[in-house]
Amino acid sequence: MRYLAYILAQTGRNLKQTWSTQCMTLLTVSLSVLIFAFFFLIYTNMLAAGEKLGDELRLIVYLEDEIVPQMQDQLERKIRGFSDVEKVVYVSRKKAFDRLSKQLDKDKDVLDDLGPDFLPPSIEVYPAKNLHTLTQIKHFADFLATLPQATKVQYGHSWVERFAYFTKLLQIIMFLSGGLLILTTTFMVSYTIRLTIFARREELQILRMLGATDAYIKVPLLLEGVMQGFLGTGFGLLSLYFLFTWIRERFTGPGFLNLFEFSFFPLQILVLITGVSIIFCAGGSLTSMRKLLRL
Amino acid sequence: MRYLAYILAQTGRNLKQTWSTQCMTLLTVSLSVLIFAFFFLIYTNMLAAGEKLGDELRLIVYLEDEIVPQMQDQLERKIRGFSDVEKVVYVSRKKAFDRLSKQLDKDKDVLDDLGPDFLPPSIEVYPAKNLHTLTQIKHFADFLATLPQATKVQYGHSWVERFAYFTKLLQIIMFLSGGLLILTTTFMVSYTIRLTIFARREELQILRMLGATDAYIKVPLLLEGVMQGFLGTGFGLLSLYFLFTWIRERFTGPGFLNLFEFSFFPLQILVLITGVSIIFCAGGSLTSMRKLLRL
Amino acid sequence: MKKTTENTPPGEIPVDKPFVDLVKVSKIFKPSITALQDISISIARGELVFLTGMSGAGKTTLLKLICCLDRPTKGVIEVEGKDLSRLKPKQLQLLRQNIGVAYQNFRILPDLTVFQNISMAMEVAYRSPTVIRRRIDDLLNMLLLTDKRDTETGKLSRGEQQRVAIARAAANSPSLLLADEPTGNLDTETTWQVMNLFKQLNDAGTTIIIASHDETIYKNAPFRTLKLVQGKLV
Amino acid sequence: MKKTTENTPPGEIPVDKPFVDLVKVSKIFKPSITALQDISISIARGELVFLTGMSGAGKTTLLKLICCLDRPTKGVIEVEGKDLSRLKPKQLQLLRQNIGVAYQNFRILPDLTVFQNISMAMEVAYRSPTVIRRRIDDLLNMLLLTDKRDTETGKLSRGEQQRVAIARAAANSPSLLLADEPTGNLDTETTWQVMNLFKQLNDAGTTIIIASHDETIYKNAPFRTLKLVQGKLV
Ligand SMILES: Nc1ncnc2c1ncn2[C@@H]1O[C@H](COP(=O)(O)OP(=O)(O)OP(=O)(O)O)[C@@H](O)[C@H]1O
Ligand SMILES: Nc1ncnc2c1ncn2[C@@H]1O[C@H](COP(=O)(O)OP(=O)(O)OP(=O)(O)O)[C@@H](O)[C@H]1O
Ligand SMILES: [Mg+2]
Ligand SMILES: [Mg+2]
Repeated sequence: MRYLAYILAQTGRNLKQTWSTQCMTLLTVSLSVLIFAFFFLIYTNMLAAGEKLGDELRLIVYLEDEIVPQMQDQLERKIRGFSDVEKVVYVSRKKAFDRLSKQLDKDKDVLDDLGPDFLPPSIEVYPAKNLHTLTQIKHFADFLATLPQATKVQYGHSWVERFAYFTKLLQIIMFLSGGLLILTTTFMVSYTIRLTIFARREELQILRMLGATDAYIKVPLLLEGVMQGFLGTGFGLLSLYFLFTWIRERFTGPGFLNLFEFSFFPLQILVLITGVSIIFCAGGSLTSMRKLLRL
Repeated sequence: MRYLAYILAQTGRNLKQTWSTQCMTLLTVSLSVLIFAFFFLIYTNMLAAGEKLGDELRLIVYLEDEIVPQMQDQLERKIRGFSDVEKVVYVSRKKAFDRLSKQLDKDKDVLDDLGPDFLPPSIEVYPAKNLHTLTQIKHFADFLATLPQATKVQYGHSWVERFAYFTKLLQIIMFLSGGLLILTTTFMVSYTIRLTIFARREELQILRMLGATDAYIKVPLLLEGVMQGFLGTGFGLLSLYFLFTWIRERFTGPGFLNLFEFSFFPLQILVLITGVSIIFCAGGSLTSMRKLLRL
Repeated sequence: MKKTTENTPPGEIPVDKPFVDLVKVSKIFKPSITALQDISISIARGELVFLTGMSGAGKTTLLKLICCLDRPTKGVIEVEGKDLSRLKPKQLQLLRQNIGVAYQNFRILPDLTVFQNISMAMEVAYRSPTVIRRRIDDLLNMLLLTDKRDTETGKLSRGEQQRVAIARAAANSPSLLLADEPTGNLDTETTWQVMNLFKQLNDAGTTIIIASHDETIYKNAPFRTLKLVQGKLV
Repeated sequence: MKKTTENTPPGEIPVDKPFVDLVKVSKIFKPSITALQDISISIARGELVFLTGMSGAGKTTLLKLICCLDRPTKGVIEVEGKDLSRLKPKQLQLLRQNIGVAYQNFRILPDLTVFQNISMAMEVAYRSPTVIRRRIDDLLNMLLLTDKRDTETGKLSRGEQQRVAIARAAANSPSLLLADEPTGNLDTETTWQVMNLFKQLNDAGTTIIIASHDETIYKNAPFRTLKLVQGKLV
């Protein structure tokens, strides 16, 4: 009982005596968590946004002639067998003609002379909306061209290519930045902890000399580390949340919200970030201290 | 002469004695510069890429009837008067027909019956490639619809909207991350410098007591700060350059390069970053020291 | 756990066995500074011993070896019958709680008050707050420091700091007390106050080793005096 | 600039004007510790003065005021005829180069060698490297520290550190030398070596103030002794 009381008292006293450095370390942790989590949030939302952006993509396979429903099913199966596909729509001559006339709107009378058969039938393939398949679109198009009856495959060639590269680049950038940030924040936090512990080496050494048990020295440091990790992450994530709501309120119109379901982390991720941060801070304190206490 | 020699000797000795902290501080500065510059680089390239991505955008203003060249010029002037525009192309009925027949390719014989006049003439407007105008595209389209002779304005409505929002979002994100990073790195570097100077307060105080002149104490610290800023930024930017070339070599196909002229900072920016970093490190050292030396 | 923080009952070790026993102890600092050479000393339970010698003779080094802040290059040191080189960390920590040391360079924390500095030593041994308060007030009273109780030690005069270091060493009523140059910064009057404290502790059974160059305190005293000359006992 | 780093020629100030002059100096520490009260002392050029008094009497505080490490609450202090409170930073720095102080808590850097610690004081005054080397070797020789020349001071015994502090204070052959408890950690033999150094410097014209509680060094000496009792001169 008294044991616990002393350790808690010791922790409290430490915090009180070193509050300014504690605050600075807390700020460091908070900022680190903030930029890391900010990045992570952008990354996850960006991926989702990238998918949405690919919605419009479809490949049109022009066919030699109308095909029977049985054949349609067979083709669809073949296509689905090659790649993950969201939707496959068969467009008959008639349907194609209707569309064109709708497009031409007022001028649709020009089509009257042609009759509904002048446009070729086609299959429209909507590939699955993930970046992986997007980047393989060319490959996919080549495959579609080999289908029986296919005469030509049309798709927003250059646009798709650009989009694919763009999203790929985004992915790489996010990945690298993420890595860089993790590295940097990890280093910064551990360096900061090392320095602050180092500033207290005299105190720790004296405790050692006075015969303080390992627990007496380490538990307060551990508690301190846990608190720093917890509070630091807490502040960091909280600021992120405010930033997030601010962005959402300030910058999203109806079309925007529609496009990006700009969403915050789920609880699990929050807990995970906090946990890792706590482990990191507490572990950092203990390992820094170990170096100082070789007595 | 001896004055200078002593100050240089003093600087050298300081560096030798505190090399481990110096290295850590250097690493901190390097990492800070690295992530900041990395971000900045991405930001500038992203803006360029965003522009490129907007290349394909055009607004088609369908006209009631063919117009004479004089009228074309007048319309173009009107359009340019409203907004920054890259290119305005007049497409006559004939030209539109030629295009369509080219598009239909093999099936172009279907058009033979129609005669070259069945498509309406149009003006194609390519807006200037900057994000600002992209977000105003809808507004622009509304204006175009009010032009004399205009019957309808067509453009990749939903795609443009999405792209505009996407780039706007990117811009916001980059802006916020940039701000956050500047804040964070600034704080980290200054905190680190503060801590390392603080670790040497005994030495500085003793120098003070021994009657060292201001120059004798400050010049070595200033030189140290300048060196840290210079080397730190140097390493940071160098790593960034390697990262940059690695990304470029590793991830860019021909289409990629084509799309993004993924380019490194120009010299001026490099010098600017280094300069700011040096000022920051040296200034940080001096202000931290000032607090310690109130004797 | 609490047992060893109190004086071990005399029955545990044979009374005739020395309380502190050094056998052929040498300490050589790298690269080749022989601070101590073949020192053999036996100090009985309850003894008060003076350790003298010129500056640099090895007094501090010897005390550091006894309180296990450093390890001898050669030789065996036994305290309370335990070989110091064989102690487990836990045992070592408990032993240290039972040895009070007034370091020559004090090793007190300048940011803490006198009270906090002394109570640190007692809290480490999990003494109760009331015991701590009473004991510290007693000690401060004896060492003429009562009015400095709540002053940060960094603001004290050197002699006052020295007495804080001594008070901390004596706080736990240790069974062994090592005082390294305890009166180096003290005037004659204060010196006698400190010596009184030591005698009082000694009367209560504490074994005391005092390293000092101050002849006035050991010259006519009825205690054994060990003299070190360049690391050798003479 | 270099002028003031050397001893000022005696002609500059009238010989009868005191070299160190304190007029009604008081020092009160917050909140209400009166460390010094109405102290008036005149010390002539070339004098050697002992300052004694109990622990906490105010000796260190007085010396700190003279070397301008602290400012008096009341009163005027003049050194070399200059009012300390009116000095510009630059003048103050030059004056400090000309006052050698051996602090009671040494203030030497434990990571630097003996040589580096002492040369620091001389480099600050821009002495030439050869002068520095010769002077330091002389001093170390006199203070029996020659074999510790390149040892880090953190590894020295306390008495050795004390002598390093004294050597540093004497290094620039200052016109005023303040020594605070210079023999607190020294045995009789080493004490006399240190006193010899002081006498030698004094013979060369250095004004010296020694704060000490060690009666043996000032009892039968032919020098003036000032005694402080609770911040007052008696
Ligand atoms: N860590 C160390 N490394 C190298 N030499 C050391 C170390 N510690 C002590 N010494 C040397 O060992 C010798 C004995 O030192 P010690 O501190 O025991 O002397 P001392 O008797 O306590 O002297 P003093 O009366 O001056 O305190 C000295 O010459 C000292 O320089
Ligand atoms: N910064 C300070 N704040 C508060 N009180 C102080 C401060 N410095 C000194 N004192 C007090 O002023 C008094 C005189 O201190 P001083 O250090 O001058 O004593 P001293 O004569 O040098 O004693 P010693 O012989 O122990 O070194 C002491 O009671 C001390 O506690
Ligand atoms: Mg010693
Ligand atoms: Mg003093």
